[in-house]
Amino acid sequence: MTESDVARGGVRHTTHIPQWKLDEVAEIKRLIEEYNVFGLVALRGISSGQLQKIRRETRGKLVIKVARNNLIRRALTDIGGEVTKMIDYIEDQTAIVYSNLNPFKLYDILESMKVPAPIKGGTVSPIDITIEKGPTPFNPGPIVGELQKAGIPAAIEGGKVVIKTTKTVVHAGETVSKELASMLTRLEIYPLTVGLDVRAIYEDGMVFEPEMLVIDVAATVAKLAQGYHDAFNLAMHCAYPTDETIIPLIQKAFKEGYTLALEGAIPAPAIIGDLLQRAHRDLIQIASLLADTDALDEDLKA
Amino acid sequence: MEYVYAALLVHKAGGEITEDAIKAVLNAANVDVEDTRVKALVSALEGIDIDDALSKATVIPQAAPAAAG
Amino acid sequence: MEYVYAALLVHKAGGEITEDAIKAVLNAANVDVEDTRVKALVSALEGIDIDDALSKATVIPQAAPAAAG
Amino acid sequence: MEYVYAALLVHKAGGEITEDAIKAVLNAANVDVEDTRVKALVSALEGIDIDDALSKATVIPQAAPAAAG
Amino acid sequence: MEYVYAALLVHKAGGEITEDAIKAVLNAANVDVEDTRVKALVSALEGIDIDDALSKATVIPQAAPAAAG
Amino acid sequence: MEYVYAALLVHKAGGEITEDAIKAVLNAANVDVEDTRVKALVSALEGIDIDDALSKATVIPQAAPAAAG
Amino acid sequence: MEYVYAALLVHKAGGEITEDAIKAVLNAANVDVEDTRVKALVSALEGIDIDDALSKATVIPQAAPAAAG
Repeated sequence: MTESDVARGGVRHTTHIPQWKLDEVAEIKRLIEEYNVFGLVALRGISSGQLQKIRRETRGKLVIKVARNNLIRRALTDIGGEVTKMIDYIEDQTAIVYSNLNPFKLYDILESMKVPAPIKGGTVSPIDITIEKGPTPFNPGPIVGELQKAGIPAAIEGGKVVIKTTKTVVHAGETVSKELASMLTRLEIYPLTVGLDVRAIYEDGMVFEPEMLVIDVAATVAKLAQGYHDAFNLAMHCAYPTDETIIPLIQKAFKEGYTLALEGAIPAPAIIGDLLQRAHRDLIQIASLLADTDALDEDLKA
Repeated sequence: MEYVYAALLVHKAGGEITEDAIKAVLNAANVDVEDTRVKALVSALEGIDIDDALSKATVIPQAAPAAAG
Repeated sequence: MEYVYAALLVHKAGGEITEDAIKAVLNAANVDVEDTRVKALVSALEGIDIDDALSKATVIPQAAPAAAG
Repeated sequence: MEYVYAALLVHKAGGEITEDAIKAVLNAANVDVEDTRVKALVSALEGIDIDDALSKATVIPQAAPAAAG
Repeated sequence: MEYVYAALLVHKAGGEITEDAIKAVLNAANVDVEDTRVKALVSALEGIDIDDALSKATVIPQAAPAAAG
Repeated sequence: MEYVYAALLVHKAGGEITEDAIKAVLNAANVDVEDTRVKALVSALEGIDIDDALSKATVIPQAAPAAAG
Repeated sequence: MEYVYAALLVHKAGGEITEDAIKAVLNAANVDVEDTRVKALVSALEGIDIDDALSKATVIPQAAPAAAG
């Protein structure tokens, strides 16, 4: 993170721009040029250790550069055209990720690198935090009072500290108290997911936001199946023969002939047996209604 | 089960299920008719909606004679 | 189904399934008999062992969808 | 079953199911037509609403009589 | 479905399924025949063992809820 | 099934199902187009309300013939 | 569904599902193509064996007896 180590200077609109800034802008432009794809990712909440780990584990697949927002903006503006659409995604603390993978793979990798993290006291929780009822690792002691003070329904049962009921201790948008944050950590509850959070990925004039980058295999398969069903049904409906529908069409015609013969009690040789059985079935059906009466012959009584 | 077939037949032919109607059909089929049984049948079928009962017959012959025909 | 009921009735009553037998039963039930239907039925039943055909009637639940009329 | 298919065809083609119509179709298919069966078929279908009958969910016998007539 | 019925009829009548045979049957049923549809059907049926298909037709595509897929 | 997919695509894109429209799509997919089949499809779809057909009680394919051409 | 139909068409035509192939088909159908959707679809389909997926997805519990299969 050498960038943050360099002498800081206010960004002013000045004709004189320090060389290091020019160099950095030039490097961003060069890398955007060099790689097929780049993404803007949020850095907030990530530790330098985790960032190093991500760099290590993705070496060869992607390059991560932390940069000042105004320099990124400058580089994108310089390049011009479609790339400037990415300026909207520069905010807070930003890193640029360069890759030759497609945007979906890149997104997938960055998501897979995310790890659970504890929430800090005094911060606003982005999510609901729920504590499940059940045992805790603690032995009875002052911890029970501390848990209760933090709003966690702790009690002693069978010589162990337990959570009595499942409870949502913080709702999304609420500030987490120091006491609660501390107790969550002691309970080894890490409610956050921290990593390089994709804001947008750019490829070849196209900007992909995270929701577009999630690949849902099950949903894709379902859509394929739906498409196939549509085609199959349409072909059946208009009796259009294809490799897939010819046999079902023949079977449908056969079924219709059979149904008509049965409904019309037409004694075609092929269905005479079925007609007899149907008559017999009718008999049994009526007989079953007469089960407790004297109306039945011996042969119909069970 | 002749008696029940007779009742079904009378019903499907659009007639009313009376003792006389059933007896006539059974006689035509050369069945030796027992009056008490006819009475019992007619009485038991009173109040039964035969068409409704048949439409609920949710069973269909399974093994059709493949050799038929 | 009247014709089929009549045929089964004749059969169960121990009679032979002939055109005359079926017609007699149908007439007794006041069915407006169509000779050709009787002929067609008798013809279709020739060579059929009715008891055997019925004994194969291991009925199974239809499991037909609600669509069933 | 040829007769039944012929009836289906005539019906789907929008025609009325008459003996002549059925015979014409069967003849065109080189079926050796039996008048009795045609008459019986037409008579049997007289009171039937074919579209309604087809909408019934009938389960096909397991061993479809492939070889059957 | 007229075209399919015609093909099945020709087959059941023991004939070979050719364009001419299907057209003859359709014409007899007063269907306004579309040559290409006949061709497409005959072509699709090439190599298909109809009797085999029918014998396997025990479970016919049923009307099922649109929810599928 | 390519032809049917093409028709669906043209329809969903708001176009009219004509021979030219279907051929254009098939060509774009590098299908070796057979005029007969295109004509047969267009003819078969005449008078069919595709949206209605798709939304209606759908028939479920027995098992997609994966290998089918 | 246009994109999915296009993919199925390309696949069925024996082609590889690439962005260019899908776009060509969609363009031919006069669909106003969104590049990102094409990319997303192609990317999603990368790890999917379409034939396999269809053969599994289309075998839906039938409203039919055990004969199914």
